[in-house]
Amino acid sequence: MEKERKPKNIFVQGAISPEKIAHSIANHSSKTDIGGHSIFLGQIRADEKPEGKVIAIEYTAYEEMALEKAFEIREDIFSKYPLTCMHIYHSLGKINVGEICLFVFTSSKHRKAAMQACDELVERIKAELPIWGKEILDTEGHVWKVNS
Amino acid sequence: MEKERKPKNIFVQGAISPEKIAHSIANHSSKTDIGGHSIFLGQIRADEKPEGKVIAIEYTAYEEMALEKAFEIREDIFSKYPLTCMHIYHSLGKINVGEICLFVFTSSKHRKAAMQACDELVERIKAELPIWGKEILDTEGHVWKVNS
Amino acid sequence: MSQTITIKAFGMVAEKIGSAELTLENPGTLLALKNQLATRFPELKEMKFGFALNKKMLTSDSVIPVGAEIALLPPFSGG
Amino acid sequence: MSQTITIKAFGMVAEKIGSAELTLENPGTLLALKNQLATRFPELKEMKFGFALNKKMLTSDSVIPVGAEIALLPPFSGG
Repeated sequence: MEKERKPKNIFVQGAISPEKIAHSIANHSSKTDIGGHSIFLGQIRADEKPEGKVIAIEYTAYEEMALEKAFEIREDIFSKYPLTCMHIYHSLGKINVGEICLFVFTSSKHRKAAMQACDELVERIKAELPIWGKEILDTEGHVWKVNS
Repeated sequence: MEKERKPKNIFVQGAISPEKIAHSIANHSSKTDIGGHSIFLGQIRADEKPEGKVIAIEYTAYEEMALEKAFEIREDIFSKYPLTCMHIYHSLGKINVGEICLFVFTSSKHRKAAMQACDELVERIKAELPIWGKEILDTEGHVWKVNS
Repeated sequence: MSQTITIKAFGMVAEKIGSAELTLENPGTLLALKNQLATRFPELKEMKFGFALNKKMLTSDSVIPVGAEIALLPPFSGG
Repeated sequence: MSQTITIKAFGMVAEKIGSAELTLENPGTLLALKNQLATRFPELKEMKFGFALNKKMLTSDSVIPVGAEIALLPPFSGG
């Protein structure tokens, strides 16, 4: 019988630490049917805007809807690619430039599935999850982030 | 003036630890023009062969040629994609199942370049670097790894 | 049975209307709600945003059920 | 000037010929070297491998320069 998957929390308060990423990787060493892991990390960029320089992004979300949607995306990707594991973490709150705000992690027997699934997950997370980034500027103002 | 790049050592004796990966990620927090990191990790699989079950892979390489070729691949990829950073690490020696033997890490302003470059790097590393994996079996025999 | 609905606003929309949550009499349909919001918050007219009804995106006019939660969602910018 | 060349064998080829490095008189061309190796190590006939001359892959017959390093390379299987 296939294991029933339930919505998991994807939100992390504050930045995602490299230690958390290391810990997550280490957790997979007992899954010896995995041959490849693909990881994407989003890092806060010190963009120059006409209004000032970005020093942090403050993320908010419609959390209940985002978790339902993330679950739907997860199920879609699991049914499309032969994956062993899939993990999504997104920061909420204020994340400073140079810090990690998104961590997407896919694992599979052969590398292609992990890579393609990771790529598709990142696209869908950016396009479909109700999350908003407020770019905090060094001029004390802010602008709302726009995904391209 | 553009910085001249020189061949770098890509070889690591033994498995690549999650801590090394975390350290490598953390090193990029000061590069605030980076918006996305793409990482691929190769992990040793406990494959079932007709001759027995894989318990480790022992990697050897024609190191001087591999480093020259890796440098050439690096230059190609840097000229093709707008990357901020690129790192390649491959294990030599005996790596047990569940351990990491390949770590490819690309970073760029926008995610697409990092992802595509990482994908292409992994393909080229597998196809073009003179590295060989001897799969050690639980029957005390071995078979030579074949890349598909 | 209460005829109120809950409006949740996010991101730039919440900033514009100065509130993240409102309770309104149910205007019956999404179109009626849009008109009501436009009258009450004229600054919304220049903004691009979508609607979710009970956590599902709405792509066309809809009847709003009793006790619904309607969210005003500016373009997503996660990641 | 010495007319010897160095042969380096790797992976399955090194295993078959029982040695990772040999010194030979320079047979002059890659084709001549192939024939010489086939005579000395008949077991190589069933194996698939390529040649590198001074760390560059060879795709056709070539003159072998003095002091060259020729590598016998079975299919790569890194990663």
